[in-house]
Amino acid sequence: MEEPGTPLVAMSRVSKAYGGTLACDHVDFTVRRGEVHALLGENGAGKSTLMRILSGDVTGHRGTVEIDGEPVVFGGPADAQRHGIAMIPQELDLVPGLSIADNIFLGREPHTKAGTLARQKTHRATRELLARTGIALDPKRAVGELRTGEQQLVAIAKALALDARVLIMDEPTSALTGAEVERMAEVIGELRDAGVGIVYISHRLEEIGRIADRATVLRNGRVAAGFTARDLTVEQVTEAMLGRPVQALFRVKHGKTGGELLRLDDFALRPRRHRPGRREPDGISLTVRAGEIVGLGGLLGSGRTELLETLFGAGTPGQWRGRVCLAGREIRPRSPRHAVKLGLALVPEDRRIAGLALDHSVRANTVLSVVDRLATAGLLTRRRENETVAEVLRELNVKGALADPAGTLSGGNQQKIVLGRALLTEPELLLLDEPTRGVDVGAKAEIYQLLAAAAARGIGVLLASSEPAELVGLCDRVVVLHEGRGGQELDTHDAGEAELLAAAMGGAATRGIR
Amino acid sequence: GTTHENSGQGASTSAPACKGKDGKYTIGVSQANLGEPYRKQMDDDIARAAKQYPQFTVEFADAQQDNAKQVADVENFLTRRIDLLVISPNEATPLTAVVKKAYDKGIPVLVLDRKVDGDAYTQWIGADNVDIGRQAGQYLADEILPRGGKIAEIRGLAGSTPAKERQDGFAKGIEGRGIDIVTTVDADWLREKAQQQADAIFKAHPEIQAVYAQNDPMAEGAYLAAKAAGLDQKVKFLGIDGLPIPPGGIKAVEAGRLAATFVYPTGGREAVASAKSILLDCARPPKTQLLPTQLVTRANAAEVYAKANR
Amino acid sequence: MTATEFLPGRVANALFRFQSLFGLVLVLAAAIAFSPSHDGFPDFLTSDNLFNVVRAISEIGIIAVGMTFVILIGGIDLSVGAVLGLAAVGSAVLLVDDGLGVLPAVLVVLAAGLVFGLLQGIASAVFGIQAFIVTLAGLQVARGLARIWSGGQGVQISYGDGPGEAPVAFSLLGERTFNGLVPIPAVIFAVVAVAAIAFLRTSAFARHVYAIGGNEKAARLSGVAVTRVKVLVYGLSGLLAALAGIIHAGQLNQGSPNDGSGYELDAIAAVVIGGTALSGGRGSVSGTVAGALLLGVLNNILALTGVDPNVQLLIKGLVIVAAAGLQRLRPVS
Amino acid sequence: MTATEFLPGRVANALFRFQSLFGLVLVLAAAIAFSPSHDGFPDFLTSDNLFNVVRAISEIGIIAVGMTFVILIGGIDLSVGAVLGLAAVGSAVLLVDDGLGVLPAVLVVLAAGLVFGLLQGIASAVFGIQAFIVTLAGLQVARGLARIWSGGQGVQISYGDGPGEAPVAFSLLGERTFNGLVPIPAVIFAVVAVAAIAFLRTSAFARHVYAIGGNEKAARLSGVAVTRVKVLVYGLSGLLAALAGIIHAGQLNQGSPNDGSGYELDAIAAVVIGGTALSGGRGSVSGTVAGALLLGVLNNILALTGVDPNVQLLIKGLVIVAAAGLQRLRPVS
Ligand SMILES: Nc1ncnc2c1ncn2[C@@H]1O[C@H](COP(=O)(O)OP(=O)(O)OP(=O)(O)O)[C@@H](O)[C@H]1O
Ligand SMILES: Nc1ncnc2c1ncn2[C@@H]1O[C@H](COP(=O)(O)OP(=O)(O)OP(=O)(O)O)[C@@H](O)[C@H]1O
Ligand SMILES: [Mg+2]
Ligand SMILES: [Mg+2]
Repeated sequence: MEEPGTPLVAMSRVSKAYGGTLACDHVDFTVRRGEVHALLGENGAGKSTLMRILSGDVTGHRGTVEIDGEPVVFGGPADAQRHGIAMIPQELDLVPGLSIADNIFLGREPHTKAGTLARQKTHRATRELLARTGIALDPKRAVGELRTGEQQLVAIAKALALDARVLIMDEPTSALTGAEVERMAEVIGELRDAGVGIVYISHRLEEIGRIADRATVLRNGRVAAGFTARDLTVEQVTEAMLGRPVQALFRVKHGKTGGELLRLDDFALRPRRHRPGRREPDGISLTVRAGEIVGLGGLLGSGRTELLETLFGAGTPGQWRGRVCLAGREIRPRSPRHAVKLGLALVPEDRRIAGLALDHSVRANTVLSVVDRLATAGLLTRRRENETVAEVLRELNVKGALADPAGTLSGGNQQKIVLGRALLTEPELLLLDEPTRGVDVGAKAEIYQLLAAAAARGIGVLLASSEPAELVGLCDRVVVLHEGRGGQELDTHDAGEAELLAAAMGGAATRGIR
Repeated sequence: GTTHENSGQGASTSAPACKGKDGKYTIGVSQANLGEPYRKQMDDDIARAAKQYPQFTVEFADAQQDNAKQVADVENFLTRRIDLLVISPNEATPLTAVVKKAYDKGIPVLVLDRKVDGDAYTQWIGADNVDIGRQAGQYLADEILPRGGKIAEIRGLAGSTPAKERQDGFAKGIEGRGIDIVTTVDADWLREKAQQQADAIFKAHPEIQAVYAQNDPMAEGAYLAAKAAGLDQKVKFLGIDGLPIPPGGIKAVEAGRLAATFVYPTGGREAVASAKSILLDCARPPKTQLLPTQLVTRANAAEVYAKANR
Repeated sequence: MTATEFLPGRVANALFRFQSLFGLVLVLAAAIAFSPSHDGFPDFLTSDNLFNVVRAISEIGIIAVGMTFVILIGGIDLSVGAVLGLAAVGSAVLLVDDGLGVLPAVLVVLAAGLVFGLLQGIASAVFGIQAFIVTLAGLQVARGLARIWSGGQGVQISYGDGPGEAPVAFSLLGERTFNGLVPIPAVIFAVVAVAAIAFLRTSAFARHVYAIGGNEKAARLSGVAVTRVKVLVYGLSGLLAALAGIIHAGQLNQGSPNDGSGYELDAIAAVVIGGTALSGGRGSVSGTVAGALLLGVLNNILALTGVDPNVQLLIKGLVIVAAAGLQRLRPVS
Repeated sequence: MTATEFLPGRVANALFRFQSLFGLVLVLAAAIAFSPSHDGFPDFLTSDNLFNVVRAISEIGIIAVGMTFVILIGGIDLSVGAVLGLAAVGSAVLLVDDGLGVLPAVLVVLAAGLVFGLLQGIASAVFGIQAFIVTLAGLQVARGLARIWSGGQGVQISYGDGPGEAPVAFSLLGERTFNGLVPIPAVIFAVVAVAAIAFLRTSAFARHVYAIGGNEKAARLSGVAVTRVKVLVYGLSGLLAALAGIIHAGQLNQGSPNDGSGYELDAIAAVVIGGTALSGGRGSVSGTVAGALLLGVLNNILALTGVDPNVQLLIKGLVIVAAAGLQRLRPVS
């Protein structure tokens, strides 16, 4: 499949600086027709920046970009799209208020002869596009009500709609579970055969070998290595990414756990007002012991997030059924504040929507949960604050200064801040929703160690994840949810990813994937 | 309010103020607001009258209906050491202190239209709102509804002094004449508001025979509403102010839209005249100069208008 | 974050439109109940009165339509009331003093309003100055211009074909039509509203408006000309304010520089009561029309019943909050 | 997305504080340059005049401090001007008609303002009605109450210890202090401002305020009592508006129900010129103070140079936009 002639895209000696940081530093990068080129690197390596330059989103860079050997300069995304370049941005940028169809054709709305919008046409086209990505959704539904995973598929459909010659996918699978990833791989295959050049960014290294033809690794904005993806091992890439090998990504499970901390008996929520697109808990039983890490598995939309949100007092208001006990006492958090008082902490699913004030400093974001405690007579001293935060940054080994706006940190480091803030409240029970979404393998390893340490300190952890490897590698037990109901429970000492996927699918197969 | 043993009195015997015929003088005019035609007219009258005296330069300030701003306006005039202050207070009490301050500094102060408390000013020039209200009432009772009847009253801005005085006076005027005010609404002196209010009035009380509006713009607004309701011939409209300008009440009476209006003189010309006698002639004008009002009907409208613009 | 972010778009919108209508229905019911009546028939329901209501709101309504667009993109326009005054003065001066014909005069005034709006749009969209402050300043500028242009006094419009008289055609704006029933301003308002509703439903431009209000970055990444759309929207708002000003002049037979003050707040109230979120991205002109009608009916019935003016203020305030409260399902700005 | 989103916080903030000062410095320079002068000394710089400036802005300034908190949480409070009027009336009535002592009267009025604010806070934070509309209605309600309470007329305050006379102590608010140099209102404003600055810098509550403005959902999930904080902030705004109203009454020896109208817009302008983003989460009281001073100096110099009042409107509008333009680096709401 090596093909002579000029490559489809040739970026040479591209550099981009943000203030002090060199996001990209003399990067050479090419994409050929009909190939999938994986772009790898730790958080903050410059992957997104490089691709946002190619897609016209970021400007003011140095170096040259050539399409079919023709040098081009893009004023904005529209320019790039005219040259057949489409990008699925990392932070899914969709308009919540608009329908799926409107989102997909935003900026390029098909007209009738009368000059009005051609509804039927767009809806038909939308259905076809969604079908290609493997979901069936009503084109008229508002995107805001979709699950993050579904939104990701819509974003993919939106990119497909451009019939691009170059398709850039920035962590398209970060919110998808096994099944959807499979489907994605097929779509990518079709596109590749159609001669499209694809750039594929992901932190799920195990996908790479299956999906990509070539891989380029960035480190600190520079090209660190190139592989042909076929003969690529996770260890190799990891080492290339981090500059050092990662020993033991996952934790060793000692199995020593304390007494029962959290217990759900046939727990269900009757929402006061039904929120479409929500899969509220509907009969879930599980337990978490002190010092134990319990995973929540399941397909897209199986109700993991809702369970965690509800337990934390942040879910849909409504009636509780069944029992929820913390350390033997029955609890019913009225609000997140109440939940925190009870000794719970939540790391929400979408750090940009629910986790951080992006243009506030790392300091402000980190101490937020404990300013009350730090204060004496309601007043804080900067010193007290700085010491606290500095300690967190040190422990979690965050790359970023106290005063940097959180928005300028890389995904992994942002995630660590949210986690650090949760740990500051010294919770008994830690609720984690997709804690490593978009986090690089190095940071992942560190986060896993943090969680292991937390567990070792006797904290109970309930962790929802869409990444089978994570569930199996990190958790003592995994509870698989289907449509808000507690399903099978797997002991990860003997069960592996295969069983997990089977359990999830099996449960779904009986009811059909929604 | 408090009456001051006015220390300023001596000072204001125009000793420092008067530099005689060949002096140069800056006159500061502090106007309560420029939103009401009447007050804009006052400024214009002053400006026009002052043209005759090359010695005078007049500067205007607009307090935008804000007592505090008007205090600041006067303070600023003091900073700039004006030779004479003409002020038409937004309200009496709030301006009293600062006017006294100016007066005590030896600056002659001419207070127009609305008095300040006490007597720390050189001269007050104005008409009597209560009296005008009373005259309006009497005219209505005598000429328009001699056998009594039902009317509506449209008030100016609630909480403003003239609105109250013109209401009280009117009440006196119609006392015991069998005239029944079936409804009273506020229209903030504005034609647009009056039109909308009157729309509703004519609906709720089609039997109404006359409308007393506390100023001409509101009377005109009510007239437009009546016209829309086809009642413009049946209902009679009374206004107040009678400004001698095209959009003013006199023209409206001449055109037959209003039955009558009552000239509420701005005192602009008189103020300049007093300024002349104080500054140029070193004379000492009387403490108060009460301006006569005048009834304007279709009969005399044209001539009143001409006279006012002569 | 509130529940409705999760209602399917159509249902939600239907529900909202119902909501804003709901408030209107309540107020209407109250109006009929409390209206004084002659020979058993409530004054409120007489055709004359109903047309008074719509005439009274047509100016606010027309402004509110433009305001809806502005608020949909997450902006705000405080200058509309002053622009109305400026346009009223402009029409009067051009017709009377400068002796222009009706059509040229109207076109000049509309153009002026458009340009004024575009300039504000440029200041806020291109130079990134907060719309609130830009249009607050715009308010003062327009007011100042109006006073200077008019010489500070209202410019009286008398009709005829002599010098200093306006063409009789213009007086139509003060008249009623359809055998003396419907006031012309109401007709114009209806036309504007219907056009805007259709436009918002069917045009691509409207999609861009919603997109900018919903997620500006996403709109930009999708190739929407964000800046241009914003500028045009402010232009539209200025244009409609000018149109309302022309009607205002026709209604009152004069252009007075101080007219229209405070209209911006009524217009915004109508938009919000109509269920448009000040945070942008969600809302409809139909809701705004309902909101404007609600305000009009409220003013009318309070005047009909002759409640004490000060008490009227209280009642109005509380009703407005209550009406807006019916919108609480939608995202809070 | 704007450049500074990515400047390190400290640098950015320093820069911003500099910015808002920058505008002030420019206007000051202009003031000195254009000021008329007597015997070679610019009138603007005379101590008397400078004190007039600070006194003139004290009330707006105090209101603007509260407004800063409200805007930091992403809200807005349009009722402050009317609450000022209500408080002025209240002080006058309680002192004169009800013959209360100064302290009780002041406390009652402050409490009333606080409660009024809290109620608005509850309506917007608890019931999720948009703050703009809640406080717009609040404006009307406060105005109505003021007119009813005052009987529709300004209530005059005369001093003495007879019946119907207010304790002389209250007249202090009209006085100057520090051997006749500094006006008391300015002193009060200074105290309020300094306290607020310190509070915003050092209190845990302030951290919550910023967090809510920055990302409300994140704040809630971090255990911040979002609703309570919001309600309290509106309460604070009402309290400070009442304080300004008391001063207002003392300054003018009268409580007029119509006073303070439009003050809310001046206050908001001061806050925005001071570099606080209407979108919330970023800003400072020090900036607001600078903004208020800028407006005060601008008004003063325009008056001193005796520019035509209508032209003044134009100039003010343009300067305000320009001053706000100096803030364009910060995130645009
Ligand atoms: N808008 C911005 N302003 C300032 N710095 C930025 C900006 N965007 C990115 N950076 C910095 O540039 C570097 C590269 O960021 P980029 O998002 O490209 O990394 P990435 O490889 O995509 O990381 P991740 O895997 O977490 O997505 C990081 O140090 C980041 O902090
Ligand atoms: N952008 C968003 N804004 C607000 N809420 C969202 C958003 N995306 C998803 N949600 C809500 O979060 C809930 C969980 O969605 P999510 O994407 O977590 O599904 P999932 O994690 O793939 O499946 P699961 O329910 O098992 O977590 C959904 O009910 C949805 O309503
Ligand atoms: Mg990235
Ligand atoms: Mg989830």
